[in-house]
Amino acid sequence: MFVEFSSVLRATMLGVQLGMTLALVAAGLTLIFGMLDVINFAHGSLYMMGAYLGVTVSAQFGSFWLALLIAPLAVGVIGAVIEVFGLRALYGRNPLYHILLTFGLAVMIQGLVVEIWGGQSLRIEAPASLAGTVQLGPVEYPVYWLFVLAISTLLIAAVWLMIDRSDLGILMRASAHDTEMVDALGIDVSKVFTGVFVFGAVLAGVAGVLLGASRSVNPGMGFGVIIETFVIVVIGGLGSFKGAVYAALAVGLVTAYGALIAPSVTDIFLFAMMAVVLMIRPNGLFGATEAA
Amino acid sequence: MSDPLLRTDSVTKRFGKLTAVSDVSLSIPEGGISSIIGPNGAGKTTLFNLFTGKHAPTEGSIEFRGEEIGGLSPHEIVSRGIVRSYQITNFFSELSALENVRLATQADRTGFGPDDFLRHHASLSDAADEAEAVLERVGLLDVADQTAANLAYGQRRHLEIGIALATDPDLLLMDEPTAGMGPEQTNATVSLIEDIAEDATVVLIEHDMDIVMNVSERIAVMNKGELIARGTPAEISENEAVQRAYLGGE
Amino acid sequence: MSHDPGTSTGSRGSTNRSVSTTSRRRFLVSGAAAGATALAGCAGGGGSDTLTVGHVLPTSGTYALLGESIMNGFDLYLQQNDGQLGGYEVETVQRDTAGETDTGVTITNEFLVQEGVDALVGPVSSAVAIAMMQTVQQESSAIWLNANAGDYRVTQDGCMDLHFRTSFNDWQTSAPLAQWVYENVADNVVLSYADYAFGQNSKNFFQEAFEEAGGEVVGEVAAPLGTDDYSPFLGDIESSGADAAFSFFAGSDAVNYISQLSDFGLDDELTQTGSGFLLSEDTLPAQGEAALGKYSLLHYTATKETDRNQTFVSNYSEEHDRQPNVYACQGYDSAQALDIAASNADSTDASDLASALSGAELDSPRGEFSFDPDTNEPLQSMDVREVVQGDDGVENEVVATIDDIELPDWGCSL
Amino acid sequence: MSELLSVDGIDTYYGESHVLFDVSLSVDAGEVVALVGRNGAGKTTTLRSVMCLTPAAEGTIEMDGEEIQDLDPHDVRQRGISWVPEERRVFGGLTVAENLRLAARGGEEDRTTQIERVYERFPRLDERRDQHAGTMSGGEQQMLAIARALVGPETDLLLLDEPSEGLAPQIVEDVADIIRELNDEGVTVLLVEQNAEMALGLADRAYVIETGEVVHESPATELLNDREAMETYLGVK
Amino acid sequence: MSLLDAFDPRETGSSTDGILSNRGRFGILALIAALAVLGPVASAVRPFWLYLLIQILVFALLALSLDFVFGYAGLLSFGHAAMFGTGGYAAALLITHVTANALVVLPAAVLTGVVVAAFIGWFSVRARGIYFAMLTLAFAQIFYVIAFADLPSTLLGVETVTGGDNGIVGLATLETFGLLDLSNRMNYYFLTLGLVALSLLAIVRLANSPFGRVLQGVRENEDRMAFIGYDVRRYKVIGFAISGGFAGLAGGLYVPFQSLAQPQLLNWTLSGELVVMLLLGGLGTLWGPMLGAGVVVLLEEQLSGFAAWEVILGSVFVVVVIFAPRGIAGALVSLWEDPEDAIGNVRDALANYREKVMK
Repeated sequence: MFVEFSSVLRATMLGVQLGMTLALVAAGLTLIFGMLDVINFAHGSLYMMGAYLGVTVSAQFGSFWLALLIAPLAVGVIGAVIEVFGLRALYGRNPLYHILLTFGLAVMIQGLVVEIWGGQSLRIEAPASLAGTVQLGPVEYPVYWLFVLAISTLLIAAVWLMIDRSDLGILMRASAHDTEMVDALGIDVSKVFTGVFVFGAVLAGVAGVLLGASRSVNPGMGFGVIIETFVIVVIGGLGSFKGAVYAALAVGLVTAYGALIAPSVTDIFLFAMMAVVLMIRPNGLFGATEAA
Repeated sequence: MSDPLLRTDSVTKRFGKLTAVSDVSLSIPEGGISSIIGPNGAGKTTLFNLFTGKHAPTEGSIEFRGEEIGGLSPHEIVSRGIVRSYQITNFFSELSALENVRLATQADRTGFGPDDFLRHHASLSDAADEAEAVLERVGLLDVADQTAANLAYGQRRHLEIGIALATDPDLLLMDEPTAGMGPEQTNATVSLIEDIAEDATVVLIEHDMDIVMNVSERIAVMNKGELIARGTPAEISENEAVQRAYLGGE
Repeated sequence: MSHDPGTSTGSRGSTNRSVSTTSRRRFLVSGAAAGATALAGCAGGGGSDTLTVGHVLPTSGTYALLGESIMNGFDLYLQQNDGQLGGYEVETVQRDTAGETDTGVTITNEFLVQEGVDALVGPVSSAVAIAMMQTVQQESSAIWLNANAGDYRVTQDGCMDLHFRTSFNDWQTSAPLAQWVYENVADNVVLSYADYAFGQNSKNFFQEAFEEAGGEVVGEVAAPLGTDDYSPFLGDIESSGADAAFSFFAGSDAVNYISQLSDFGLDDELTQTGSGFLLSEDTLPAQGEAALGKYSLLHYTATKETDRNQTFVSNYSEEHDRQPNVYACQGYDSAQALDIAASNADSTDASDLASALSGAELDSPRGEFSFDPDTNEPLQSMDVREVVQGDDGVENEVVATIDDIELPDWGCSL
Repeated sequence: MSELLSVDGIDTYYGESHVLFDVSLSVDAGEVVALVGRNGAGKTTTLRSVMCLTPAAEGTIEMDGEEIQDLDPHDVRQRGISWVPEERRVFGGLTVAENLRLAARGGEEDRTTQIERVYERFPRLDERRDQHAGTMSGGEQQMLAIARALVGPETDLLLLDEPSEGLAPQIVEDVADIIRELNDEGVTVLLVEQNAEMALGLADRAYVIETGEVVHESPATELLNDREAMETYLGVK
Repeated sequence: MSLLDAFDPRETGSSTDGILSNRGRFGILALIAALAVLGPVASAVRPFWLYLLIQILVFALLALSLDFVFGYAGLLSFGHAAMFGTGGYAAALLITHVTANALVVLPAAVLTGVVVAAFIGWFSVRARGIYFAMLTLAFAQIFYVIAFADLPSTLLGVETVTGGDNGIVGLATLETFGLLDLSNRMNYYFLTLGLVALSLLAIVRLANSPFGRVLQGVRENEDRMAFIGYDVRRYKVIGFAISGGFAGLAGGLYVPFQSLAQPQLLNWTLSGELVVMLLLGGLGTLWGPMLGAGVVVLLEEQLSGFAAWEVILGSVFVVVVIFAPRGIAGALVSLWEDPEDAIGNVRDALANYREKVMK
């Protein structure tokens, strides 16, 4: 099939944007997994809460920017509640039980969303200052989408730097490696867990607000994003932020190009990609390999 | 001299940049006890891992009874008669001692025939009998029904040996079987090893030089992945390179 | 899983049709919905002086709004008639299908076997409707008022005397627009649609009619159900060079499609038209100004200025504090149809009700319509609407009404 | 000398498995105390219980006269107890500097001071600030593990688990020297060793633990010279 | 030989040795007997209950099949819907195009489950733990997409094979050479009950067979199993395939019963729900997950009478996992063993929760 250059360009931009926003969602999932082996089915719900709270805040105050600030913080609070009152009770048990807990939470949150906001699709009003399109070579591209692309890439870069350079990043990497040792060094790891969980929730919340103004906001989006992020986290290697970013980019691009080539089976490409990666590297791209 | 039981020819194993085993050629004749000694990190355990299929050699060949086994999968190597016991206890901690051993005696009695799916495992009575015999041999018959995780340290080490023994090996590779044992236990273990060597070839990795010197017929010394000496206990204790490796720094 | 117009799937790709994961079976013995007089259904309902109605509708998940609107409409009619239809006291039972096929079948079974309902109202989803056909036929114990599911195959494959569409079929919401588009908008179109049964049907019907009218289809773009980002598809639409587009998307797909079409500035280049669900009351608030100037076809429009409709709108708004939508109208008409059937038949027997309703005329808020005696499909006129700026946000304005539409019979002859 | 650590009658379990039976021992300020015994005797578990990593089910543990057995490990560290685990457990993916930074506490200045202080003591680490810990030799990793235990809150009591394990004889000497120096500077040490000769050579007093029970307590030299005890308990001939 | 012995003729009585204690086996036989009586009774009181019971049985069978690999052999399958769904589709296709004879349809469903599971298993056993789980999930989703997009029809160039999103509808009832009228729901109930009981028997038997023991060893210590001579991957693939056969049977029973095969049967949400059933019921106990399946099916039916029923359902999962660490089965066992201490247990659980949360 002949695909025009402009289509490829457009798909590439979408792919990168998708990749970066998905990386925002996946970051928390993979960090939490690295530290706690928690398979968090409720993580998608945090992303969804970001979008819904964004809808409410932006409608209430008429400001997208305020929503972008407040909603993720509120999602962070929700994340804290989930970690402290839910997950924490399960630490030390077979991590499989986290599935039951977080699955239950995801079902609960979905129910609550329908109760509070109803079942119909909503949308966050994008700021007027970002309305319109710009001409990028052969492609006319919405300013807001460029904004999402830029801001999510910046955020990911900032998180990358933070994990790579800052004390907090050192702590996070060390905790992913050996939590007990971190605890014995005098650091309250349960606070680290909460912190990282909240951090992941905030990032997911940011993604929710950002995408909530370019896509519809609906009660299915929580479960909708979860499989995709699982795929990302697994391809990247559980616990590896770096891996998650690369994998998210790959998933974003495959999704976008798949829509050009064979839309109805794009998901097959995704899953096949994951299967191939795991068959070559059974612990994902950057996953810890078992010591010999 | 008859053909050796196990022969390596220039075996090398690299992990990335690290060369764990470098150009090792040695042969182990059938029967008796051979020991491999060397400081920590000398590559002894890696060599065992190459023999048992945990790793494939990067270069070189490993022959067992004249047949290449380098790179075969672990179960294929076990079926040829090579088995190892571990330095760290590595068993089925939730199962009983008997069940631990029985899994091993069962191995060559089960396959994928209809019977293996349909009958009760306990009906493999000869496997169970044999497992009991093994437990008796390693001195654990009276704790046969205890969960492995609850066994005392010395018992665990003997169970570890028992599991390996239960596969009825021709060549038994034992990684520090007496580590951490008291003198009585050590003596019991040494006699067990000598007993095993009656009808199988044993290769020991051992730190306790007394044991090595007493039981071994042949000793190979490794340092930094290389084979630096081979010989009888008497030859080895005289060897200067060995002295250096043990006393000299890194 | 096919969802009808108005349904929306939340998320991208085909990984997650299901909105609510845990809803294989739902079971809801409810009191009547707000304001209704009917009491909870219980075992042994359906005696000779009561008429038991079973709502096979979603009340949770993304389809909740549709299911609830249908029930609200139904209850409004019931309330206006003192809880009676055709002189019978009405008992309603309702179960939540969550829009899932499997659950729909289970509930249908339950209603027919257990509750002994005299009438089924629902479902929302065509997949559920198609899956229900066999059970309804087998039991033959209730009349089926199909209050939303529009797949023509219910008539083509089922052709059941018990089945009455109080709503529409997918031919009606697409084909009749073709002539109008050809005459008023453009002689060439690109077709874009959600790639599932309903979208495919709508596309095919429109294409057939458009080509028959003399127009040319210059491109075709199928996006998976639940697509979040349409930009790869928008490129194909743009490069088709068409002057107009006809689309079938619904729910969150419609929101995403319309707003992204506008984000990318494509609506400057072509005129967007579509089936009514592309631009309906449940999507317009989220679509906002992106929807302006786009045309769609539907059998009911809340802003339609007929007395019958204005009365309905004010009654409904009073009761539910919001404007009725097309689903509410379909629910309302389902009650009305049952009223007519029961009073004409003077019986609660399913086949009596069905023969009494065959060919009957309804004075609906959408306008008068009758059931085609051959297919029990509604013979109704369709409104072409344009999205305009209203007092509170954007709204549909009827710009044309297409009357005397001849429906295909799909080989069904009752 | 004043009693710094007092372990009184603790019983510890791993899940169902009972590992320590009524273990009591004490460490006075300024001492080096060796805890020796065979593999699996319960030495490591004793340290883990002191650190509250595997909390004791029964009995009390006092540090400076205050009970600590119900604390969390990070609180135990705040009380001045520092743990150098078996197999060192340095963070292999982190650089030397990052390993130390993680353990350091207080404001930027305090932390820098703490870290520079250990760099002075371990010039070898200073040279390797930016090297990933996982790529260093065993001896260097051991140094890093000890250094890491010394930054952060003031270390009054150092728990050392098998510091000689897997090290070449010469390196073992180096480690022993470090322990001696630290003790001279006032750090109290509770040393768990498989290598009894090394441990007893360093220690003032020694406890022997066997299958979860303390079976012997004496000055270190006394035990070292008691050939029979050495052979019975430790298999040293 | 008594019926009890049929389960396990040479039970040694050691707790680590058998998958079910004698009491457990007796309990299960009693339950099956009770279900045999309950069917007709339920049907007499409320005909729909029979329908519900059949659904519960089918999902209990599915949960059982998953627990055999997930709980017993430690293979975390997140893709069991694939075998259930393909078994169901196989049944639907046979009924539509070939025959509705149960003696053909059900074995074909089993076979489909086995083949699909062997295929998925062969690829997936290379990875372990959660990676294995994600691979099974990925393959299952591929089957879902294939059914939803009706890829076979594109490949074969026919109008429809899987029926796309609508699925295959209007299936005829199973028949059995006229021996048993399966359009009669009571007969279908007994057929299902019988097959579920037989499957349970077979799986308990398998669990206690030499093969089952090897699987247990693999769960405990996969590497060591290889080093005492077992071809671990092969055992895992075969174990997975066997489990898939039972899942396929569940699909083959369910689809003709609902007279509907649709893509949702293959979706990950069903797999996820199954895992929830296992954890809720009690992993690795075989009977616990079956109970869990019943509880989930019933909860979904009953709870939705409340307005915010999803919130309630989710809360039930959360509360169970926090306060009943070993699932419903664990709670029942401890209640059975020490009924007097039930309140004490609750108090302990609460105290434990408080301590962990406050920490």
